[in-house]
Amino acid sequence: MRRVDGVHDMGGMHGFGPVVETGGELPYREPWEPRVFAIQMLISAEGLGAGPGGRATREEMDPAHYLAASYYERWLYSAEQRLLRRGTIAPGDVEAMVVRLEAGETMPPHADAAMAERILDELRTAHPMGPAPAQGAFSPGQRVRVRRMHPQGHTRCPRYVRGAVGVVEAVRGVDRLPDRATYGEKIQPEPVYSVSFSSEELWGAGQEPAFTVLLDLWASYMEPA
Amino acid sequence: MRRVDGVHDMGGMHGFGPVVETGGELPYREPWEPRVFAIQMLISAEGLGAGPGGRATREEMDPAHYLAASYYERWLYSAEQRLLRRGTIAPGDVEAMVVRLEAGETMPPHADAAMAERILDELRTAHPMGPAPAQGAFSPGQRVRVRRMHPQGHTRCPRYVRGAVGVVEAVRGVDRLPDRATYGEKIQPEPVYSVSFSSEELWGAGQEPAFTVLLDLWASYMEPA
Amino acid sequence: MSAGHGHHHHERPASAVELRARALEALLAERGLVSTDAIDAVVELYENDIGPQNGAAVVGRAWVDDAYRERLLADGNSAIAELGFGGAEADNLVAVANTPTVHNLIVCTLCSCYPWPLLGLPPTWYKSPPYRARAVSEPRAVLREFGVELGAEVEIRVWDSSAEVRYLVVPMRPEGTEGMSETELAALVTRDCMVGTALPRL
Amino acid sequence: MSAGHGHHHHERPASAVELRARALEALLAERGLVSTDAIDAVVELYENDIGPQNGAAVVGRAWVDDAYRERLLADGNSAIAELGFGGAEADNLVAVANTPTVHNLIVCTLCSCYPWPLLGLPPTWYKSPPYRARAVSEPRAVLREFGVELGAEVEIRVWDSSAEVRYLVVPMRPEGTEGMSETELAALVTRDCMVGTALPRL
Repeated sequence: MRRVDGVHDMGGMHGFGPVVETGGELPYREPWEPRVFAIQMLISAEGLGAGPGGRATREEMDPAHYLAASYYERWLYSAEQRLLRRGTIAPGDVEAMVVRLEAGETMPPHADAAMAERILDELRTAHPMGPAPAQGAFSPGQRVRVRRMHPQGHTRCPRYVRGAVGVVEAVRGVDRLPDRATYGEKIQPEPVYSVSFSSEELWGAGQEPAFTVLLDLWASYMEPA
Repeated sequence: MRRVDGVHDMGGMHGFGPVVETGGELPYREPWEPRVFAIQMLISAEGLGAGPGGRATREEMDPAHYLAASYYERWLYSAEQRLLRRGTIAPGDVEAMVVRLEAGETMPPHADAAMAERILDELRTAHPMGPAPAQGAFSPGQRVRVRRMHPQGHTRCPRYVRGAVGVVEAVRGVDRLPDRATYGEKIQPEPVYSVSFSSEELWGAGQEPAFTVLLDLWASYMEPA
Repeated sequence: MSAGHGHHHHERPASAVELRARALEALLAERGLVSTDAIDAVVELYENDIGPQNGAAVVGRAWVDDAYRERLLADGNSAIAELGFGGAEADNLVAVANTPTVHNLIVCTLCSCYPWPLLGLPPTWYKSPPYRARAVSEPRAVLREFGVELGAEVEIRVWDSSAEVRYLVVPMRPEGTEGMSETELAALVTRDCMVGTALPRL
Repeated sequence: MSAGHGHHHHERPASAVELRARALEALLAERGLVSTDAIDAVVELYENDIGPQNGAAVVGRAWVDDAYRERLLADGNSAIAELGFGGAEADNLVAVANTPTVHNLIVCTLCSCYPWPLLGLPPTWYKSPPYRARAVSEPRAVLREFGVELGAEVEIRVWDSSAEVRYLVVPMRPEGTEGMSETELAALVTRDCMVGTALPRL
């Protein structure tokens, strides 16, 4: 299931309705939601999961499920999948616990202050990209075309910019290409560029005055225009 | 809701799983399904609906609903919407009849042999495009680029070919541009071309040997390459 | 045969969408807007009169009659009309012929367009997201699911039915069929052969 | 404060997904794999310690201290570290300044990337399909929904957070705030101002 040019790639899609809706200003509405967020963070930090990370795992969801699920429902999905892949939990374990909870069983909390310290330390630590190289594939001011491509797995190159011509505005640093690094491949970092596109190049002349869209794109995604 | 660069535009999308599945070889599985198909045909033929046709109406479905719904469930949706738009039925009418049917009420059939004749005649009649003009915007053998665009409604130009360069193989005839004709605009027909694209142009070098994809595209969708 | 009129007795309870479909039919019938026999007529048309047997007759004829084959490839509408076929969703029929170096495959990525007068209503897989998404981006993987493996020398041509043209694949006549009649030949031509997801077999 | 441990008493029954979430937590706690207090600590971190007040402090400082503003725009990570901020999801912070002719808007079309250490966890609308789909294709229509109307002379620059860079919008200091303190100014800077979907108001 490393095939994720999926519905998560939403730039420019129609039909989803208004942005501003009642309650939408809150980060979450239910107490379980930030707890699922925390569990996903802990799965990564404590090495309890396996396979691609939470994000790539969520992108592998069935498209109808992805769209129907709430945001933290997707996180719950990825948490479970990553635990299952590593064998930390087995199929049926969650369902069995649901039954116990529904039967009224009360589960004692598990305290581990050191684990709490570790995750707080981790969340307070930045992991910056490596510094920009003196000489990279592209230079600020250069025109580039995003490759027309059809990645067979996780990618950070959205469909709506593929084939479009933009201008390099800055070099952000170097980073490993997610299309391969996500799956554990040992690869060298490559430059990441800030690239600007005119709305007319992306979408044609539209109903709004022209605007600019900027993305951070790995060198592999582009060719000279 | 004339905004339909939506999930129905599936060419190249990932994550939907296998094509071949048990039962998939049947046109339908439930007796109600072809009846909904027939009702949709009759709504059009008898002028019982209003607004864009069934296809454009289905494209306006909420994306999560579109993906979750079965094929003829989408047709049921478009049938209801078109009837509601014209006022042939009112909101709540279908729900009220559901209640009556669930209460065991038996509804007598309505016979109208002339209507049956009319729809059979209609389904047996072809409405070909107008003949190809002697001189059109493009000619067979010519290289063309599909415009990068972002239609605000129904279109027959799928996202996966926008921006791509292809070759005109044939002129199919003339037809009104669906992007406007669907909404009742009175426009002149324009040429429709068969255009071929290499898989490498569309998707980049892939895991399969190169292949060819051909679409029938209205002149408005293209510019000389 | 009218849903919504109490004629259906399922083992399982009706789903919400089935109930709703039956209610819509009952509502339109009660108001005299849609006739039950017109619905029956449409359903029976595509169940009994119109189906892949029509397309197979066209292909059978093309296999035994080179002049017909030429007319079919040059002007699909006229050629199928010779056999009495045509109508809605074959308004502009284009027949595309497989050869030793070309294999044709039909899809409709945006919808489910399909040559009803020759093939009837499309199978579920043709209308479903996996086929619509994958036929244009990985046709060999799709064909493999159908058990069709083509040599690397074969150019696959995928026809996305984006406008009002509808396509019919004319498969290659299998070897070993030299003595067969047109009717016998037509019996080898399955629906999937004419979409391009199968090859005719003896 | 642990879900899955019987501390929650809702008026309404728990949904299937809530039950499942509580079951997963209970399962991992029972096995000693994930500690309840670590979960509590993460939740409380983003509810109490980390939120838009951090970003607002950065913007407030930039409004009163031109040298800080220059450092912020030149090297976001170092500048926010001066105020004690930084961490996961601000690994590479880039601050972008609004001007009379430029308005910046932040989105993540592929996911929900967002500068947690400065703004906390993102609002639901930021993570939802409508915003992810429309911000890059019709930003003025989106801004209008938020009550923001910009003149045609303003270039909108939409930053799609496609890589590991995270963005902070530095809005323009409103007129009439000349006598205000850094703290008073920071209080004008809402979360949405720093995403680009609002403008600071007196």
